[in-house]
Amino acid sequence: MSRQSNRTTDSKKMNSELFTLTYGALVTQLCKDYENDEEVNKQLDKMGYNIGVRLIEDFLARSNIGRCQDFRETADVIAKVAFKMYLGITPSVTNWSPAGDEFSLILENNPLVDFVELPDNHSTLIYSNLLCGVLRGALEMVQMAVDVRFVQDTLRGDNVTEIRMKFIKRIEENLPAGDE
Amino acid sequence: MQLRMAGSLSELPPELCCRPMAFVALTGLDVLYNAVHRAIWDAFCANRRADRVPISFKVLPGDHEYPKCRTKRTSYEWYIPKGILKTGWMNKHLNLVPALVVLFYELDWDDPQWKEKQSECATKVEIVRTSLQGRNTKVAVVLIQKKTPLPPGEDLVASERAQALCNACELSGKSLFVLPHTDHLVGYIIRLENAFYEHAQTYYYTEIRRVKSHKEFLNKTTHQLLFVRHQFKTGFFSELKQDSQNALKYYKTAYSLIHELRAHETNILEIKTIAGFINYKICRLCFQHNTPLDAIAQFRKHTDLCKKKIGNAELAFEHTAWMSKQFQSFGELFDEAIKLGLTAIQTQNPGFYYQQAACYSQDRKHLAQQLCQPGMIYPSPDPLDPQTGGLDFYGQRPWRQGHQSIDPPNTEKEKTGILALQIKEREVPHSELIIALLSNAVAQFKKYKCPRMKSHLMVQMGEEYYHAKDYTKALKLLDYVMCDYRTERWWGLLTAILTTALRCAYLMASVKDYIIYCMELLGRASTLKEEQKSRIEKNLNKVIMNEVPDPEPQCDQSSLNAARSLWSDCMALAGLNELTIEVQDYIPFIQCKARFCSPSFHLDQPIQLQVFLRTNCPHSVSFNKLTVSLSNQEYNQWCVMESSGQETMNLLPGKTKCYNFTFVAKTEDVGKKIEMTGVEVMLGSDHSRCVYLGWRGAGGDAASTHEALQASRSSRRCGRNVEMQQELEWDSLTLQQSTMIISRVPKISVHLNHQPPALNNEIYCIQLTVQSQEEGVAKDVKLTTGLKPGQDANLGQTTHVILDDAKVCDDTAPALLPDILLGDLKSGEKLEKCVYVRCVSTGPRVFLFHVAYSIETTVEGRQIICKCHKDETVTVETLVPFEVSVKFLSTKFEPLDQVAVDIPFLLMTDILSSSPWPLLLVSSSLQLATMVSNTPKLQSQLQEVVLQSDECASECFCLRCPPLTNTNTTVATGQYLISWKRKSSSTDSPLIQTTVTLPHVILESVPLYIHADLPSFGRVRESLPVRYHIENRTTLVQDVEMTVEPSDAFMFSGLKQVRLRILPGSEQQMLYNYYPLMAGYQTLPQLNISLPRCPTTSAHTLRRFLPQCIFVKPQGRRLDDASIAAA
Amino acid sequence: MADEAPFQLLHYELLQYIYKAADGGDAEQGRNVTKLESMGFRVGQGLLERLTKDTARFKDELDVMKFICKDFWTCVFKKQIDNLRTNHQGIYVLQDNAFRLLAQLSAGKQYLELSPKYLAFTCGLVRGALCGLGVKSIVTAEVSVMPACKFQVMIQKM
Amino acid sequence: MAVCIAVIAKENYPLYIRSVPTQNELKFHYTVHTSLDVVEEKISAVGKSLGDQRELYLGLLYPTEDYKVYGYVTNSKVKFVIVVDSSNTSLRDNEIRSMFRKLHNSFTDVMCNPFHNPGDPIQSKAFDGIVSGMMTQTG
Repeated sequence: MSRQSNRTTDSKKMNSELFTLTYGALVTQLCKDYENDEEVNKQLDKMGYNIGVRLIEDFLARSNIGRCQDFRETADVIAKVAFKMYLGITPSVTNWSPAGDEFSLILENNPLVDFVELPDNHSTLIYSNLLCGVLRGALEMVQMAVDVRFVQDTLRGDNVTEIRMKFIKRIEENLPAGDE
Repeated sequence: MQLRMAGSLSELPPELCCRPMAFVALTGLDVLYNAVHRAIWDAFCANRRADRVPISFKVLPGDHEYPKCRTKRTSYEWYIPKGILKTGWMNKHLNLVPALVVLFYELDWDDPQWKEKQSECATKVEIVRTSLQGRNTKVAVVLIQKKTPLPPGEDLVASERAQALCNACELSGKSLFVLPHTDHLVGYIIRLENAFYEHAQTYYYTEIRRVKSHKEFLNKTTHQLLFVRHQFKTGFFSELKQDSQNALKYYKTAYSLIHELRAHETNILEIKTIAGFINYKICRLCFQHNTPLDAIAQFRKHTDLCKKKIGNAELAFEHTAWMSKQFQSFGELFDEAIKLGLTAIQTQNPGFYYQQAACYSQDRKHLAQQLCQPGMIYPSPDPLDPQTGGLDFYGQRPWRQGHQSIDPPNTEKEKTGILALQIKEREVPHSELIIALLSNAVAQFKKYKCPRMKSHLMVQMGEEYYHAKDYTKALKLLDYVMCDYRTERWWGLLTAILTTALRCAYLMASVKDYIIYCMELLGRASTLKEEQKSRIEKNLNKVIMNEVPDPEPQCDQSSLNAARSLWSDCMALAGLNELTIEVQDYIPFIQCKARFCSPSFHLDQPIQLQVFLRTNCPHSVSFNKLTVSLSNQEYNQWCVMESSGQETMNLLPGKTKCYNFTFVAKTEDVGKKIEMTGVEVMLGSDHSRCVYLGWRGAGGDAASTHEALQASRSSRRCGRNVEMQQELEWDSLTLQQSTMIISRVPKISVHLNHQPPALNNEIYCIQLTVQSQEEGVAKDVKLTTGLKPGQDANLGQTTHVILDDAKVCDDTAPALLPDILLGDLKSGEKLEKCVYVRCVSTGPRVFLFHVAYSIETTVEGRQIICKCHKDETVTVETLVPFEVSVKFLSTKFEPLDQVAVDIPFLLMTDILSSSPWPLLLVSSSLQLATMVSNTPKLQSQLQEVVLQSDECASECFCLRCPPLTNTNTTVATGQYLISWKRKSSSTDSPLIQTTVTLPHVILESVPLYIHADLPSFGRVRESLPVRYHIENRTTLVQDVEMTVEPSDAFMFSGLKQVRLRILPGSEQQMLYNYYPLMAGYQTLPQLNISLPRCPTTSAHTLRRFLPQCIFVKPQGRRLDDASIAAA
Repeated sequence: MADEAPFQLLHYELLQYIYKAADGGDAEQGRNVTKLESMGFRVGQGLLERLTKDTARFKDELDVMKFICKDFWTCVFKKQIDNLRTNHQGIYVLQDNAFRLLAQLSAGKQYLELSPKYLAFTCGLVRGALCGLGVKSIVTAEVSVMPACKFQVMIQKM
Repeated sequence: MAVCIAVIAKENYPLYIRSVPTQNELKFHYTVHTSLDVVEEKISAVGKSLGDQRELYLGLLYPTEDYKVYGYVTNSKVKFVIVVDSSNTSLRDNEIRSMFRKLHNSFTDVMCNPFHNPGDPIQSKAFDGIVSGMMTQTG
């Protein structure tokens, strides 16, 4: 008998769920292992960073995108290409600082938190903090030091999720990349 | 009669429930005194099985008065019916008004007084006829005759007289029967009754027609009641006619008609009652027709239509009683049908109807409690006693019969009537009814595998018993279901049941039950609110303090006082103030988990055991004693903890307490398991009441395993929030119910010193050093050493072990030396032994060195003697020390495949060492069998030779094989003996003799032995004398032809060709003078020899022993030297 | 294919994290494997719940295993199990000839002893999914030649 | 429409029970619990009987005088039970189905919440929301 018929399995979609769930398992494991949320957030950021520095290779390889001219272009690439490619969403880029060195990514929906409901005893947990790490790591590989942090999170009742990115400086080629 | 009417308006009358059968009256039978008649009667009544026609017979006197038939009214003008169905009607047609009256009369055709008898019979018929005035009832006559009749037509007298009789009695021929009273009575009877049945059917047929005929006179406005009545009657008659199909049809129309009636306060009861009747009939018939779904559908419709028809609110209980009855009787019909072969299913079985019936009965009870105030006086005259004697119509109020108009009846009468009914209702044993229905339902649900439904109903039964104040029964049921809900983890339900149970326990002052229920209601499974819990806890403490607890809320006041006195009694009761409760299978308010701190302890370690206790109830719990019992009771004394003096041990809510016990194992328990058999916590004290809570094994309870499983998967953080952390820790605490006692760790070192591999046959020395690190003296140290048991069996034969002091290590030595006493070892003392092993075969072996001793130590201040032992094993490979190879060579060092008799040859031996260690070859020797040495004395050429590994030692012996008497071609050479030892081994260590048997050789005899004497070298241009010896080895004279071939390396002088004769055994010599011409290795001129006498032997074989070439030195001149150099 | 990369990297980070946590003795290693396994278990449960939301109820154990080999595997690794064998006594062997999570490990002996790390999570996934379908089991995995991989499922009768 | 909605664990203990506050909660607990008899029976029927017994929706479990009880089982053997007032005749079978679907979807999300421990009682605002929606909205 063939069950295939009555099962609709969109492998791509499932995969994203696999990712989401695995990430969930990671976060809860960290929550078990660490004393408080702050440490968990740190750890998430660190892991994100490690992923970022590797992911950028894959990214540059698959999206043949050259050097960005300025931070604005970078922002667009991140939002329109990178997020689309890896999370299947396209956050909007807003709230540019007058100096043009700081902007926000607004995520209407964040696949990482699809099913998550935070228990009350995790008030200070930044569940998706991995993303910050990823962005930081990836950009560092293209000689951009940035500061990334969550300023709004639907998980904590805000009606959107907002990631704030601030450009710090260009990294000279010869500098060793990152702390890892 | 009276009671049935009043007590149970909801009851279904028997005349409704029975199966209607044609009613036939038999007259003229004297069943008392007339044996013949009696026999006939019996034949009618006896075994009326399904195969007999459905008739109910009655014997009536000939002059019986049948119910008068009212004069038929010609018109229904002005006629207002007083009710739907008369109470008497059904009974009348079942038992009073026959369909057929049969007159029995004894008369034979040839009776002498025929005339008289005929007229007498006619008058009897007449009497019956008159009393049935106006009815359609038929009359038949049966003549009881002594003679067997002739076949019809033959007896002319008979037929003629029969005709006459019919005329006399105005009977049709069909109604006259003859019953010959002979031996085949039953046969005749059956034929008769079939005939009667036909008559009956026609009768009921006409009845139906009659009733129908009224229809045209009726009008919709005033006669709705009659429509119903008539439909019912036709239905009923059809049943009597056994025409169930039509009966069903009529009943159905009747049913729909009755719901068209305008229902109001005064007639609603009547409508419901009749509706109930008709519904009953319909359902019954549907089941009978095997259409259960129709039955169910009809019943649903019925209940849906009626459940809102409550009628007088003050008598609401009546309605529920009625509803209950409806469900019950349907359940019974259903059940009956199943007994007759219908198959029911889980979701559609009688149980549901019994359950619903019970439900309505419960409502009835509650309504009764609300509506029927106690202490009212029963009114007189009794309004429920209809002066008219009996009730005319079903479902009417006795005090206002036939009152059909909408306008309200006499309010005063109404009041008293209602009051009377209410008072009567109070006398009804509601609980009994409910319980009976419930237990019916339980039986059904059991049958249709609905365990949960069953438990639910049992709970209801329990509660009902509680209301009926039968607490023992109540608890029996509740206890039974409790564990179901516990194992299925339905805490809400469990708590509900426990609460009821607790009330029972309180009301019957059953201390143990009371405590048990309290414990669980305080436990973590209980869903009670905090304040309820703290109330219960207070009560529990009171009971433990041997005081009377406060009553449970919602206990009915009436029984409280009784309870109080019961309690004070049992508190006063001295003695049985001690009770033990096995709490494991509950979810008690104290949790217990115990564990040994390790799955095994060494004998000299104190055994540590922890008991964790925890409570979830609102206030702290104090207890006075904690004991753990173990599989070996001797240890129990160490596992007791008692509160010292005043202050008790106590548990704070939500906090885990850990109690530690330690004790020392007994020496004899080494290798044994110690198991916890139980843990006990004692609440209260001797001077109040002692309650022992007992856990089997290492604790845990009905819920703990599941909790542990959940905890193991939980993602909750350890260490974040203290309260939660405790929780988690508790749940993930694992029990360790048993521990192993293992022997003390030895404090000695066993070192082995040896040089592997062992060499085959050598006496291999393993040096054993035992040193004690004990503080005390290691007493009677024993060594067991040798081949480790359990290896390849034949290793046992090929391994021999001795200890140093023993001398020889021959094949008698065993493979394993057990329990060699080595005395005592002081602290730090060292002991050395050499174990010698001789391995006769090669390959790996495991050797065991087992050193055992006993020592005194103190654990926890207790002196104990521990046996310790240390095992060392070592695997030793055994190799052959060297390979010996032997070859035979000619004196010219050419390899020989055979040796010639009496001609010297060389034996060369090579000893190739394969030992990693240098070997000392002390000596070697030959033991010759047939051979003899060619040299005066053989002595070893390799004495004291040291062979490094892979080195080879060779020696060479010159031998000769003397001529043999026997003529076998191969001969044994002999043996080669090598005595050797390791270079490293001490001088006094014994030598090892290795004997190599030398190979046999093939022997040949040669006819002629030719050999030559010549100098070891020649010199160019100097003469070189060569003397050839030719020996004749044959027994014949031999002619020998010799020629010397010319060679350009030599010139020579002497006979170039010669022919000579040699006598047997003698020798000839030929001298030649060779003159070398060139230097270097030169082939000598070839000597050709032939023996004409024995042509087989070729020149070649004869030439074998001659040298072929010789080294020629150049001349000793300078320029010649140069020339040589040049050359 | 879209979001394969992040998962691969995340999984890799998972390993790094768990194993960096403590490079203790074998006991420690064992505990780490268990940790990974139980994380996989949880994920497997979740996935299964979603995956079987619209499917008919399962007929029997074999039906369940087929599902794991086809649908479940396809959804997680975008390929079916290449070979399913059973002894009909509750032991099943699922073979994946090109196991995705081993893909980034280059072949060669020196990586073989690393493979337990890389398989623990997936063993958990499978066990979780099976448990979700009411089949209690023990799942182990072994690699003979990269990147082929055998998962052995031992059903535990209750 | 629904007067009581329950989620029952594979091992048949309640993970979630909500009933309309107006009526006696305990009674619903019993109703749901007893309905499990039928659920079990229907589940065990799979494979035995021919025809497609394998739908997740189990249909009407049994009618009582005043309630209709419907059942549904997920492939992970978690059961959903919905109790409806039998007076509520307007309710069609496919409406019940869609209620169960909603419930199942929401339940699946709960199962995927990393902070939820499968087998523990369901504590989820989202799920609560769905359930209350079904209990208030008039069908």
